[in-house]
This record gives sequence, C-alpha cells and structure tokens, in this order.
Amino acid sequence: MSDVICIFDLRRMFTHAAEQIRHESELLSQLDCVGGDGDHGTTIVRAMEMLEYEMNAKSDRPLDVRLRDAGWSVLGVGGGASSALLGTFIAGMGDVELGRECDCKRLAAGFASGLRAVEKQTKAKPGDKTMMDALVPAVQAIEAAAGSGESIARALKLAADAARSGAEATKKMIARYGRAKFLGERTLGSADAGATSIALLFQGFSTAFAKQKEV
Amino acid sequence: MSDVICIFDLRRMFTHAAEQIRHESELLSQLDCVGGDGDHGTTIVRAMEMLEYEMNAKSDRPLDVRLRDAGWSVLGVGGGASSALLGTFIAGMGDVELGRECDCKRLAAGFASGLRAVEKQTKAKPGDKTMMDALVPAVQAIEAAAGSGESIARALKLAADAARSGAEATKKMIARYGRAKFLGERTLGSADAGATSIALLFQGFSTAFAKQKEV
Amino acid sequence: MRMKKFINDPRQLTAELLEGFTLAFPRHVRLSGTSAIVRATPKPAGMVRMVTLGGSGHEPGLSGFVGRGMLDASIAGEIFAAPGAVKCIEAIRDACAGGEGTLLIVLNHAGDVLAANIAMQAVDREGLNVKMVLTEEDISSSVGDRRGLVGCVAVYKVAGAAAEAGASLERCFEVAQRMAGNMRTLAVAVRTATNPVTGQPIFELGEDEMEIGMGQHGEAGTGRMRLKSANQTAEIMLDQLLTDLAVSADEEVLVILNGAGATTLMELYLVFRRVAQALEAKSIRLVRSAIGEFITTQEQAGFQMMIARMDKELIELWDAPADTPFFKMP
Amino acid sequence: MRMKKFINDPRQLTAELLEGFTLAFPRHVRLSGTSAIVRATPKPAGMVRMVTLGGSGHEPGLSGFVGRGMLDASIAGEIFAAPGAVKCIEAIRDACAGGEGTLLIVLNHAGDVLAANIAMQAVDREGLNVKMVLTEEDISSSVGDRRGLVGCVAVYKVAGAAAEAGASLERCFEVAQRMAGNMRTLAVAVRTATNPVTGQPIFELGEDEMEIGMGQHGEAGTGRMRLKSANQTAEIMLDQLLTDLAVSADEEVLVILNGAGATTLMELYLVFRRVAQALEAKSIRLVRSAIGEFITTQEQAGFQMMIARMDKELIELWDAPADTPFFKMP
Ligand SMILES: Nc1ncnc2c1ncn2[C@@H]1O[C@H](COP(=O)(O)OP(=O)(O)O)[C@@H](O)[C@H]1O
Ligand SMILES: Nc1ncnc2c1ncn2[C@@H]1O[C@H](COP(=O)(O)OP(=O)(O)O)[C@@H](O)[C@H]1O
Ligand SMILES: [Mg+2]
Ligand SMILES: [Mg+2]
Ligand SMILES: [Mg+2]
Ligand SMILES: [Mg+2]
Repeated sequence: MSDVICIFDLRRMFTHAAEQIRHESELLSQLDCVGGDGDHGTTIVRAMEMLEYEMNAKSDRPLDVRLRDAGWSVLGVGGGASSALLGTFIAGMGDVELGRECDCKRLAAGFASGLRAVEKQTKAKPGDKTMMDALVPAVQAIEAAAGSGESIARALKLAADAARSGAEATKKMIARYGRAKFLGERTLGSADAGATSIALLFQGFSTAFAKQKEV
Repeated sequence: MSDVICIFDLRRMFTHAAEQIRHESELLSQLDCVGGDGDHGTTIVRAMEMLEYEMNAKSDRPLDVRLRDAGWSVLGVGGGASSALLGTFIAGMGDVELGRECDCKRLAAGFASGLRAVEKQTKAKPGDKTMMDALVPAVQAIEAAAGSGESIARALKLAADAARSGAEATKKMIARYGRAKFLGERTLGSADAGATSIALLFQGFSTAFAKQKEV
Repeated sequence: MRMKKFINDPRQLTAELLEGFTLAFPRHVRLSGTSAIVRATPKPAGMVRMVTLGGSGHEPGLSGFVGRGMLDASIAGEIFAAPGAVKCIEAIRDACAGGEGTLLIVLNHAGDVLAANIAMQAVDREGLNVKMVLTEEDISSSVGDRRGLVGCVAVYKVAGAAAEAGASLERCFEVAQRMAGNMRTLAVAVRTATNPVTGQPIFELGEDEMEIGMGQHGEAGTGRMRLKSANQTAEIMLDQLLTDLAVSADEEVLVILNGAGATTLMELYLVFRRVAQALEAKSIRLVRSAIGEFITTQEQAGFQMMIARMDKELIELWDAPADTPFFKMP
Repeated sequence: MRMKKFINDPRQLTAELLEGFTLAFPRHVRLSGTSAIVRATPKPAGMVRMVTLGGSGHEPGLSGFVGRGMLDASIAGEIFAAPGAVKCIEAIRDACAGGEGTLLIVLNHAGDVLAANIAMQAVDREGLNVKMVLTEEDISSSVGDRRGLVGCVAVYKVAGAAAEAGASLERCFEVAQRMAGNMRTLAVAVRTATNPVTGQPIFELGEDEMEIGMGQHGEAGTGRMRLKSANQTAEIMLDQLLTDLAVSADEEVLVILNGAGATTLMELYLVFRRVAQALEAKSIRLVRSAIGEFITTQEQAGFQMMIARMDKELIELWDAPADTPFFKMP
C-alpha cells in the first residue's frame, strides 16, 4: 500500500483535531483573556466543528474541492479573526489539485498553498505573537519532510512538533497583531491563543494519522 | 426665673437633635435598607441641617413664625417621605401662637399642633411601623407632663423616653406605610428608620435642655 | 460590592447631574430654579401643561421625557428622594401661568405623594386649575396601594400627546387615568444597586438568586428564587401580569421592557422575544412596544416588564410625534 | 464576579437576540437571511447603500442604527466575533442589487477587517461598486493601527445623511472619510464584563482601580490607575483627546459619551458637565453632543469619550433627519 491519504484520512485528521481543540477550549479562551476578548475557545471550536461536519458530508468530489468548500463554510459561520484565517487556510489548501488521493508531496503543496492564502490576508509574521508563529513552521516542516521523502505520518508528526515549539515560543513575544497588540509587554509570559490552537490542530492531524498507521 | 424657652433654647434643642441624628446617620440608612431604599440617614440629616440653619438665622420674629418658616424650608429642600413629614411637623408647630418666650403648656400645644398637621398628610397610626410610632407617644407625653405641671426639661425627658420606647416597639411590627410596606414579615426584627430618627430628635431636644438647666 | 462610580462630591451630585443633563440637551430642556427641568421652548399659551415629580438617580428618569409631545416640566428631587413640596408648588405655579391648567402626574411612592399632596393643597388654595393622576401599577403589592414604576412613561406619552393636540385638562386627565388604569408592571433583579450617596448596596442577592417584585430604588421584593433563564423569567412575569390585568384573547397590548441599569439590551431582546411568542400563542395582539432604559436604578441588574391594554385612541396618542431627550416618535 | 444574565442556551444567543430585536422594532428593521439586519422599508432604488458589520453583544450596537438616515444593513456576527466573510459577501451583493453602489463601514478590529477584506476581494471580482471606510480612532494605540470604537456612529450618521440625500458613492465615501479622520475616542472602565457565552470575566480590576484605554470587548487597556472622580477622569481623557486631535480655540467639536453598560447616565451627565466646562475654558465650541449607550460591552462599567472636529457640512449632515431604533433626529 502506497503512502497516500484519501477522504477517510482527512476526515479522521479533522475529527482528531477538533477533539484536541474542544478538549482545550477553556484554556484557549483563558489565553485570549490576556490581551483579547476571551472568546477564542468558543470561536475556534465553532470553526472546527464546521470543518468536521463538512469532511463528514457525503460527496465524491476531489480532496481539493472538499477542502475549498469546507474553508468557505468556516468563512460562512464567522467567528472573529481566527476563523477568518483558519477558513482562508483550509480553503487555500484546495487551490492546488489534490485529486481523490494524494501523496506527501501533494499534501505539502496543499498546506503551502493554504499558507500563501493566509499571508495574503495578514501581514503578521512569525515573531508577532499570532497563529502565524505556529502555522508557518508547521507548514515549513511538512514541506521539508516531503522534500526529503518522509512518510505522511512522519511529516505530520514533524509539523505538530514545529507548531508546538512555535506556539511555545510566543510566550516570550510581545503581540503585534490582533486584539492583543494594544497591550505591549503585558502579553509577555503567556502563549498566544491562536498559535496554541494551531498547535492543537496539527497535533490532532498527527495523532489521527499515527493511529491509523499503527492498525 | 420662670420655666420658659426662648429662641436660644430652641436653637440649642435643634443643634443637639441634629448632632444626635448626624452621629447615627449610617445606622439610619442601614435600617432603611431593610424595606426601603437605604437613604434615610442622608435625607434626615439634610432636613436637620436645614432646621439648624434656620434656627441660627438672625431674626426677632416670634417662635411660631420661626418654626413655621423652618418647617417650610425643610419642605423646600426635599428628601423623601421623612422630610415631608418632619417639615410638616415643624411648620405645624408654628400654627399656634408661641410668642418670643413660651412655657411648657404652650410648647406642648405647639407639639400637638405639629402632630395634627402630620396626621392630615398620612393615615399611618402607631402600630404601622413608621415614624408615627415615635412621634405620637412623644407628643402625648409632653402634653401629659405639661398638664400635670412638669417642667419643660422634665416634659422633654419624658417625651424622649416615650419616643425611644415607641421606636423600639417598631421592631416587633410589620410595616404598613412607606416603602417598607411591600415587604411584610421581612421587616420584623429591625426598627423603623423614621421612628428611630424621631427618637433621636426628641433625645436631642431633651439633652439640650437638661444641659442648659444644669448650668 | 464596593461602589465604583464616576462622581464628585456626593452632596453636589444632584445639582451637577441636572447641570450636565441640561448642557447635553440644550435643544430640549433647561433648568428653571434649582430643580425644575422645563422645555427649552415652552408650549404655546392656552394649552394644558404636563408636570411630574420624583427623585433623581433613575436617569434618564422622569426628566428625560420633557419635550414636545410629552412633559412640560419635571421637578427633580435628590437621589432616590422626593423633591421638596415648595419646589413643587413653584413649578406648578409656573406651569399654570403659561397654560390652560396643569396635569400633575405622580408615581405612588410615599415621599412623592406627600410632596404632591402638600403642593396640591397649596395651589388649590390659590385657585389654580390643577388635577393630579397617581400611577400605581406594580402588581407585586396588593390593589389599593401599589407602587408606580415605568408605566408613568406611557402616561406621559398619551396624556402628553393629548395636551399637545390642544385637549382640555379634563380630557388629558381622563386619558391619563385610562392609561394608568390599564397598565401593570413587575420588576425583577439579579444584582442590586449601590446608593451613590451612601456608597452602600441596599441589600445583596445570593450568587444564584433573583428576586421578583423589586421596587424602583432597589427596595427588596417578595419573590426570591433561583436565577432563571430568559424564557422562564419572561413567562413567569408575563403570566402574572396578564392574570392581574385580566387580558383576554384578541385584546391589543403595549409592552415596555425597562432595563434597571446593568442588564444588557441583549438580554432584554431575549426576554422580549419570549414575551412576543407567548402573547402570540395566547392570541393577544402585541400592537406596540418600547425596549430600553427609561427609569433605571443605578447599576442594578434586572428589568421591569410593563403590559398595558390599549384601545384605538391610546394607540393613536402613543403614535403621535414626540421629541424629548430619551423618547422620540417621528 | 459570577455571571448573572437572563439568557437561554448560549449557543442560540445571537440568533435569539436578532429575532428579539427585529420583533421589537418591526417598523424599522427586519432580518435578511440569518444575520443581516436590513431596513424594513428599503431606500428607493438608485441611492447609495450604507452597510456595516461587526460582532454582537454590544447592543444596541451597529444594528441599532439601521434605518432612515443612517444604515441600510448591518451584518451581525456572533458575540464579540466578526461575521463570516460569506455573510458579508451576500449582504453586499443584496445592497448593491438595490442601489447605486455600497459604502462598507468597518471598525478596525482584526476579525472584522479580515472578513471585510475577503468580502471586498470577492465583490470586486464580481465588478460591484463598493467602497470601504475603516474607522480607527482609539488613541490608546499608536497611529496607523488604531481600534474602531463608538466613532462609527458618527460616520453612520453623516455618511448616511449624505446617502439619504442622494449623494454619489464617491461623495458618501469622502464624507465618511472626513468624519473618520476627524474623530478620536478613548475608553475607560472600572469594572469588566463577563462574556455571555463563556460566563467568564475577561479580566478583573482591583477594588479601587480604573483602566484607561480599554477595547470594545473588555480587552484590557494600558493606563491602569486609582479610581478618579468624574471631574478628574473627564479632564484626563479630554486632554489626551484634544492633544491627539490637535484642536485649537474657536474650532467646533462634537462630543459623544458612550456608556459601556453598567455605568449610569447620571455619571455620564457629570462627566459631560466637566467636558463642557473644560471646552468652554479653552474656547473650543461644543456644537453638538450625544450621550447614552450606543455600543456597549455587556455589563462593563465605564464609558467611551469621543471628540470630533466638525465643519459646517458635517454639522448639517449630523442634524439631518434620522429614524433608527436607537438614534433619531426629528
Ligand atoms: N491580524 C492577525 N494576523 C494573524 N493572526 C491573528 C490576527 N489577528 C488575530 N489573530 C489570531 O487570532 C487569535 C484570536 O482569535 P479569536 O479570539 O478567535 O478572534 P478575535 O480576536 O476576533 O476575538 C489571536 O490569538 C491570534 O493568534
Ligand atoms: N406614609 C407614611 N407615613 C408615615 N411615615 C412614613 C410614611 N412613609 C414613610 N414614612 C417614614 O419615612 C421613613 C423613610 O424615610 P426616608 O428614607 O427618608 O424617605 P424615603 O422613604 O422617601 O426614601 C420610614 O422609615 C417611615 O418612618
Ligand atoms: Mg477573541
Ligand atoms: Mg429611604
Ligand atoms: Mg429615598
Ligand atoms: Mg472575539
């Protein structure tokens, strides 16, 4: 069996990711209290549940179409800055052709395309204490892993690790985007809410995949 | 020296009474919290300070005129139910002629006249848990004392005692007038705010007079 | 809960707030003497004047409804305290000087009624043409001596419209009485206010308690219970109001929801939604409504629900133009 | 402070509040789709449409200003959350279908701007005639990326009046930009709000602390200090605003005081009084004002002070008739 993912894998990835995020939703809202409006847990769970729902819908369209539609659905439900960016990311993944099955290289191209879409909407870069601190290294890790011929499971594991370190690093940063940017030094010491949920997203992707391969 | 009071006595009476009430103003507001709006201390102090001010004004008008004007001044400043009734009481004292000096009998007639004026404005009777529970027995005590030839100091002492017992008795009553009437049994156990301040008023009248006579 | 308010010297509070209010609405109102808020542009001579009185601390409160189509004057007392009777006498005299008689609208609270009665006795002796209407619609107390709550605003509106249209004093009085007799209010609170002068809360409610039957000044009510949802609270209150007013199917009603201070409009919308649904289910016709903060109780959390039976004429008067600081009808 | 609110299922909160709102103001508004509040009676064809967007939980908030003379549509998000970009695209399409182009007014908050940008890219691709204005007047942050606070209401008012009078999209845009560029706002809080969905306060202030520079959703500010009097607070805030806007003597200004939720109108009057006195002392002419609750932050205690430089045309547009649920000009 070749190393590819199909809609069933994608479905499991999003189910696991939603699970992770739901589980930490109170923490995510608390992190958003530091400089934001204290609702990130609520908004990101709403977005994740929409993605889960879309991935579970019956349809035999290619993965890119599924992702694009799912991303736009998130852009439909609304939920602040994080949903707009997450929706853009997922929809953007579908801007490259993925077919009904795709290998690690294609998948990495999809993630890279999603990141490009996000970068069109925000000027935030790693270091600005936003979800970009987790998203950018995660996508780079997948690309690197795919480039050196790693398996999908391995690539996602590396992405999850990169996202987690990226989120962790936001603790030492001062926010420059989002609601928290007005607070300056006060945001030092606690992690960015959006970066933390992106780390959970990739952790969910990874564990879902790891588990599947163990079977 | 015959047993009469003049404007200097009246002045001292109101100064002492205002002093007593000011001293207990927090307690009076607290008592008003039970069934009322928690402001009796504030309103009654405002009224007493107006009376003090009026009594201290330079003028050689007769006592009845002084009292009538002072009462109407209280009706001018405003301050809820208690000021309206206190103002009416003091103004009503001036409805009988008191001259520039008056003896115990005349003074008792003045108090009785004040009470009649109040009774025209409220249907509350002793037993209804209002200031009437202190005011009615106080005035009756002065009248009785004057009738049996007691001194002014003694009459005011008896009035103060009667007012205090009357106020004390309101603890066992259920309010039937004023803001507290809507609360029924909840008002059991604590004294009526207005009755308590009337007791302090007469206590002030009495101590002022007692002190003067000691000199 | 410690008081946290933007105030200056508490003894100057009322004077300063009246000054601020008149500075904020120069097109509508001005201060006459120390405590009467009157229209910036008086009504033409020969028309009935509408006057009310009551304590401050309920902003927008009574004075917020002085203006074309509603009140001509509002006599403001100190915080939570009736104005002095003398002030009332002066304001009524002024009103009578300009108009064809004066309608005095008084909310049934001991202090206000005492001041109004003393004033009425005085102006009667002077032979002035004044009639008084008492609003007493709080169903938490028994018939015969009920408190006046937000319902006065409806009375100001309809009687004010009649006066503005040139009706006689008798006619304005009749309209005011009809409105007053056809309305019922009930208040609920979940958190009480602090008195801005004493700095103290009047009483405290438990962490998960609410109380139905509150007074206008944070006076405790008679129906303490566990905090309920918006829907349940709406139903409990509406049922009591409809029963007391004996409303039957096909009748037309006005509903006013009056926020106490801290309760959000968001919550009032939720409550209103259920009221509208419940009325619809009973085939009672919700013909008019007003939702907002009209007569508040400092930063108390809770609201008043008023329901009134309307007839064709009352609806027309409700719809008539009004232009006051806090109630406008185009 | 435990949350005590009259709500039902928190997940249904926004849907229920929009339903309650439209039930309460049937003469002014109706719901289009799930989350666009539009005028009950649309503007005649061939006129510019005014559209805004933003999260709920700020009632009356943006949707409270939909009606004649102000907005044509308001796209409501969930509590404190921008609406979805797709909803914005749909609402702008609808607006453009009826009118001569659409002016989209967006408060500068990351989520709102992201949604608006995605929507603008989409409708631009469709060739629709839409222009966007960003309001960013919160002086607590540095120039270039300031938050949008209550100032949007002034923009709705003047640009809405221009649109109502038949001005072109370019003209409405120019008016909106001029108003937006000439206004400055600063917020203060003494007690924070609880989020109605999570039930949690965003942060807590000490017993005798206040904080200047608060955001619109209870986001912490940057100027924590001891609680001050009404006069002192008014002076501190006004000075910062006047300096930032560089107002000089004889200029004409509009002042808006926007209550955060629990702070009483009584307190706002006191603050307003001092603002009026201070402006007078500086010979700055206070030509218009608005005082009340326009865009709230749940039961937060505090307020926003907005000051704007006005010119003859802006004043005329401010004075033009408006009839919306929470802003009326006769
Ligand atoms: N301009 C931006 N660019 C990138 N990320 C952003 C931006 N604004 C906000 N974010 C991210 O969104 C998170 C907050 O999301 P959320 O609380 O759901 O939305 P909102 O801030 O609208 O309430 C922040 O922690 C940050 O990671
Ligand atoms: N109708 C009445 N008759 C007699 N006394 C009354 C009446 N109403 C109120 N009071 C007295 O007034 C007191 C409350 O006074 P106060 O708090 O100053 O005024 P308010 O009730 O207007 O706030 C009550 O404790 C009671 O003694
Ligand atoms: Mg947030
Ligand atoms: Mg009282
Ligand atoms: Mg009082
Ligand atoms: Mg948010």
